[in-house]
Amino acid sequence: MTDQPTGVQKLNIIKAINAGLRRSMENDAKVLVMGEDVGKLGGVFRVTDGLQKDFGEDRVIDTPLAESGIIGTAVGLALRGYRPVCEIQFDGFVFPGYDQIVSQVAKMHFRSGGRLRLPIVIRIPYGGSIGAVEHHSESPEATFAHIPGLKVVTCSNPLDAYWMIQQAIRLDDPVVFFEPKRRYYEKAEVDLDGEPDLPLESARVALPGTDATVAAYGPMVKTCLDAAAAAADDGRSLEVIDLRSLSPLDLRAVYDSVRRTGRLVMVHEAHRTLGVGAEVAARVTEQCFYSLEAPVQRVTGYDTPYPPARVEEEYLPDLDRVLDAVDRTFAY
Amino acid sequence: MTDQPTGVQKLNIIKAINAGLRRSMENDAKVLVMGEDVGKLGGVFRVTDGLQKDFGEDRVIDTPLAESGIIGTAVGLALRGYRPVCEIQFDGFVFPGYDQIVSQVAKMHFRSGGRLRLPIVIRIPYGGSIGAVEHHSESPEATFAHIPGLKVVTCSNPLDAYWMIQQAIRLDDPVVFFEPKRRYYEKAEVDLDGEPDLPLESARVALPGTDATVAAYGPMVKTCLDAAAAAADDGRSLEVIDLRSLSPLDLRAVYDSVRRTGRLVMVHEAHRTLGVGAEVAARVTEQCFYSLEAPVQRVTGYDTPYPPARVEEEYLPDLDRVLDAVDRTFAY
Amino acid sequence: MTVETAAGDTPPEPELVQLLTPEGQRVPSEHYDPLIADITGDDVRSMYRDLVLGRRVDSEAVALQRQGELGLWASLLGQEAAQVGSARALRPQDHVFPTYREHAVALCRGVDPVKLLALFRGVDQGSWDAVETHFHLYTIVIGAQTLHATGYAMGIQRDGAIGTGDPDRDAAVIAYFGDGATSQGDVNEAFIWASVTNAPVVFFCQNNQWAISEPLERQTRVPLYRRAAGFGFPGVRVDGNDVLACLAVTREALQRARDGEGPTLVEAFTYRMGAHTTTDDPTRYRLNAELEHWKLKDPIERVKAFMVRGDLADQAFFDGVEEEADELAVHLRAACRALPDPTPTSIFDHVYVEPTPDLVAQRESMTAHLDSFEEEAAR
Amino acid sequence: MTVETAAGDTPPEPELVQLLTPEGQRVPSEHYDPLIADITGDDVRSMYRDLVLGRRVDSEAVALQRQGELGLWASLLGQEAAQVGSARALRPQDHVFPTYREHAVALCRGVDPVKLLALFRGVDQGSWDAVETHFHLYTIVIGAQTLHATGYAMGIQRDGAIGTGDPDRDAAVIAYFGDGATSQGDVNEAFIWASVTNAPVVFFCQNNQWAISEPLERQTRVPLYRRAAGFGFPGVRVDGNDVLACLAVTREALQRARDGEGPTLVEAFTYRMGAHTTTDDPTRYRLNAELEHWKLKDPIERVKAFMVRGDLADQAFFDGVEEEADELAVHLRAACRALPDPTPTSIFDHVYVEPTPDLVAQRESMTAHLDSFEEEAAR
Ligand SMILES: Cc1ncc(C[n+]2csc(CCOP(=O)(O)OP(=O)(O)O)c2C)c(N)n1
Ligand SMILES: Cc1ncc(C[n+]2csc(CCOP(=O)(O)OP(=O)(O)O)c2C)c(N)n1
Ligand SMILES: [Mg+2]
Ligand SMILES: [Mg+2]
Repeated sequence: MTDQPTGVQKLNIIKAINAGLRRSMENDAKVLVMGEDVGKLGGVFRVTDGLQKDFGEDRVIDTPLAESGIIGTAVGLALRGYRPVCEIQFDGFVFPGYDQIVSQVAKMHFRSGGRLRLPIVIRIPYGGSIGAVEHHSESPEATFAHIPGLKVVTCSNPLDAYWMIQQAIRLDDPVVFFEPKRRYYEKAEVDLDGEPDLPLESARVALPGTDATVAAYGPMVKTCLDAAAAAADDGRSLEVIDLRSLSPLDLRAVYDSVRRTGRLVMVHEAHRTLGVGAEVAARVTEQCFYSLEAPVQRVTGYDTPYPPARVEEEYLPDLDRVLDAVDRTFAY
Repeated sequence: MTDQPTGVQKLNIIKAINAGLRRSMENDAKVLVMGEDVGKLGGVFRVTDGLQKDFGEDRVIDTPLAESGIIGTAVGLALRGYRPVCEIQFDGFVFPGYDQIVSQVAKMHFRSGGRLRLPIVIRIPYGGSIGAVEHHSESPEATFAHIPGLKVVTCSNPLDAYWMIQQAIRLDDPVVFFEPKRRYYEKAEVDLDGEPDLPLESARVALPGTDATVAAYGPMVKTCLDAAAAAADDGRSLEVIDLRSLSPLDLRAVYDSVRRTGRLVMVHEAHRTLGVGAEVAARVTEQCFYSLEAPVQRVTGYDTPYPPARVEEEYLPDLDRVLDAVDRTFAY
Repeated sequence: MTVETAAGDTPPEPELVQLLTPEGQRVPSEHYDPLIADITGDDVRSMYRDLVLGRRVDSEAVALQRQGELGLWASLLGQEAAQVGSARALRPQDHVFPTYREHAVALCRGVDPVKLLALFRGVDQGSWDAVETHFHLYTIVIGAQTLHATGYAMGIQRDGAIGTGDPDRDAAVIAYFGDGATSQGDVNEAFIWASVTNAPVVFFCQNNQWAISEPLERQTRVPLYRRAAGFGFPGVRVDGNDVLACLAVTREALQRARDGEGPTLVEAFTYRMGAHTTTDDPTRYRLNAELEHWKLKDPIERVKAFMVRGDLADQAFFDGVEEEADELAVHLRAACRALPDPTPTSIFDHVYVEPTPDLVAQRESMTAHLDSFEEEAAR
Repeated sequence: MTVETAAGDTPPEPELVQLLTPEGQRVPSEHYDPLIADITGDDVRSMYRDLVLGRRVDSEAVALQRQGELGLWASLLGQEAAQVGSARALRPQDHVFPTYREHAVALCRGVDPVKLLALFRGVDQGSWDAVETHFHLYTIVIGAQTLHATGYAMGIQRDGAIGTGDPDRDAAVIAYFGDGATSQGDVNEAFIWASVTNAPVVFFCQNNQWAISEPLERQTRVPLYRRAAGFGFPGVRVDGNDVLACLAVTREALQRARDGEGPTLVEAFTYRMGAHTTTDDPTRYRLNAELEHWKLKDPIERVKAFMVRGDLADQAFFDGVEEEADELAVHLRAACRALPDPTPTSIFDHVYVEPTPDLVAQRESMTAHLDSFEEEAAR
């Protein structure tokens, strides 16, 4: 037994995921953590800090430097009954493992007629605004959410981080778990002993409101909440919805909201074309056709490669661009 | 000089692309063809038939069996001034090369501040309905169209095939070139000596019509034309638009059409969620908000892994599902 | 001078491990004979039977494909000895990660060959029970399964199921792949993983000298078994058409793995006698003379000659096996034709462990669409 | 018995190629001495200068990062000899494909170090002219550039620029990568491609013994240079802290490539003296004693000792180089701070050769958005 943190604690997302991993490993001896530098170093963001010390090198595996190998061996470990949690060091480095993820991980359950299960979690710190060099600030979630057989989720705050990682690990489906690295250090109170108040695959109303709906996920939730605060000062009430689950995409709360407000702004860091916002816009228009006062407005990263750090803030959606989009919906 | 076919010929898509490759290789000694089995065998679909015999092993390269290697060495060859045309044997086998495509090929021009160009064409036979085993029937175009820096195009008939492959090779941007393998053997007259009547990146009105708009690309264009013929028998006039270019997405003709018809059905084989149809629906709703009588209807492959061959026809969109969707747009 | 020897001036090739000549003569080997000392006449006869039945499953499947009953078939013709020899080296607790061509291995592991036909018919994507048979799903993406095998072997290590000395407990994994596959990143990463973790896995490469139309020299300029040394584990080249040699070499490699001594690469040097698959036309890229040359090394004929020579079987035995093969063929034909098509809505099953709301909705829309035809037909 | 020797019972390691001891003593070598017979005192002095300036660029960049002027820096500390020795072996027509740490190679190829700073400052992603300098862009995705290098070398072959005997025409490519990179599929695929095509490429692995926090044994259990033999080309291990040995070994390998004799793997055995990057904290995972041990093998000190010992330079020379380094540092500081930020709309440039309508529209919307602030401010 290791020192399992308990009680209500003020944690940032890193510490919350660490606590969630720790609890999962305590509860189930089959849970493994694997990836580059996850051992002694505790990962480049320290998300796995202390786990190797407490659970040993057999359960917290510093792997060779090869992402296809990380995912491919995780498949084998899962077939043997283990529950591997793979860390991909940064968003842009998941692609060497993309083939194993989309052609093997996503399909094994289906191909085997349901006989085989791959309870693998692939953790990916993602998104920008951290002043990094190339390949360290990407938002590739759409390239996973398009693939049947994968679940794709992302947390936006320490409480969700703590519970969602545990829920993802408990699930018998493979889960791609996106972590908003620009929010890693933001803190909140987490009751480590409670129960999650939402299923993994549910969206959450982060802020109720009446005039327009704003949907976002991961790092952009805080941006939208900030925008909502600013809008409130101007007398406009925005409802902010944290999607949390990108596949399956849970839009019930969005439909409800849009049927009340008639206006939706969808925000993400990923490129606009074929980003998650495209699917949200398409579905909301299908489901709320007669309620929409304006077409869904998308506030996203542009359709350019992620730019150099000195210009990334202009590339990324921010409070002003969100409010502009809200204004646009009112211009219809 | 090799035997360059000339005049007006009745060709299928395979022969048309072969003729286009041959002409490109004749015109520019820097054009190379590379991939698995492209040499003596002429590719598993014979698209490169006879090219190695005529242009030699230095220009038509049978590569080792590794897709990342194919794309990665093509990058080097392109930096040296060559224009490699890479063949990926089947859609499902592109993913081992996905990292090189999205992180290297797509970005080199941008990263270098425009100094370096990668005129690489990546040919991918795609789509289903050929009775194949796993990984041989996929439609992964959305995972490329989401990536800035890549152009993504697809042909639906021999004439387009002949010209588009030549235009793609001439372009200084990297192009992912999707070939509709279920239509490979359909024939049409091709004037080999003419000029293309459209830029590579333009959509084409395949059939003018007045009552509703149907947009499709690649293998689904014929399906939609068949549906339009059936609809005409019932007195309903469908306008069918062949998108041809998925990135950049040319929707001018679709907007024009929807502004007249008020109804759009978007058809593709790829999975529905975050398929190209999502982006089309989102953009059309943005641009034609007040013209739309009904939300854009999507007729697509389902959000399941591509199923076994004996049930693929039920998985794939067909004439009936297209007509059903047209009916749905009229129910609004 | 520390420059290693290049391809040109290598030391003489070590002999291919061979225990049976093409003429069926037993080649004595100080090293390998003890590894098959327990093999009785019964064992040889039973291996012969596996070889013949394996070949018959294959030829029957090719015929069924020609008749339109299968969408495709990847023939194992010529590779029976490599498959049966290596498969017979497995213990019940060992695990197999195949490509798409290991039909005779499947047979040895008790997989119903009708299930192989079902896959190539397009009815499903692998309906055998991998957990029960320890024979995992066919993998078509070249090389991907070598990493699964290595990960599985890492799991065996974690379960403490190596190096205990208990012959019923210590387990190993065997990964099958082709000569072409050795060029894939995944296979090389598997070598690295296995080496660094000392995982109990045997990499069994059937070098049939062709990857569709590409000859071996498009994948390597040195013999493949040598690849292993560079990764820090042993490599051995065995006559892949010699079932006894394949048995002995694989037994040794598997035992090393079970004993906790880590991975081995076995290169079974063989030849793809047929087309790559039923859609392939090898006359476009290889000479008939090559095929004729390899016919003389047929993996079944040499066992038969060995058995006749050593009085291990009489004509009645051979006739019996032939008869059994005929019966199997009849059964396969009938069973294949009787395979029911999947129901359309079955495609929504098993995408996830629990169906998602989206998929429930999509299934309903398919059902409504299909029902509309029935309604129309009923009218 | 044909089982290859396993990791345990390998033949004794061949000596590391070393021409200068850590104490600066020249080690004679029958094989390698002729390869550097032309090296004059001037050449040694000039190499010393490269080593010192390379290190100074590095330490200045680390300082600038600390001051918040750079987002990140990947220090080359300890690897100067491997980089300068190999870079000085290049001819003008050769080409370099680096990782993100080859700052001293860049310097030797005439890349303005300010451009290296610009990249790590986040101003651009590589603004040097790869065509002119023959020094390609930094590649951060581990191993990806080894395939580019191999493809480039295949292009050189097709241009007939190998094996002509013309020393100004025959060209080669050098690909840099680390010990960790050897685990990536791409690097192994590059080995295969280069071997099969006999491409004129030198794989130069700076084995600095760490991949961030992971020690060498997480990537391999045998010395890395041995990997090459399994792929059919020579591998050699050189003292990566010995600039002369690196020069000699790389010259030989490049010349083989230019002569049309194919690829070589050079493993430069060295040590990462600093953190992985400025965000890394190596005290979490490695012992200080290791660092202290390697300090004794410093790549610059030994050249200095060699020069003093052989009267190749006096104090004035050393002082002069120091002064030059100081000036370079002053220049770098000023030039780095003066680097203009990119304009926001510049992100739309060079996504494609010609801007697409979508990007034109997105650029316009950004401009309108930015203008709205100015309007607001103006009010
Ligand atoms: C990643 C990937 N690329 C391409 C293919 C297409 N393909 C199927 S089999 C084959 C050749 C395989 O050769 P080898 O590994 O020698 O096995 P063999 O078929 O000879 O048994 C190719 C290229 C594939 N299945 N997977
Ligand atoms: C594909 C990929 N995965 C992970 C990373 C993150 N990463 C950056 S450097 C590094 C270690 C590289 O080690 P090595 O190859 O030895 O080179 P060194 O940094 O020691 O020079 C890692 C894991 C990356 N850049 N690319
Ligand atoms: Mg083969
Ligand atoms: Mg290193």
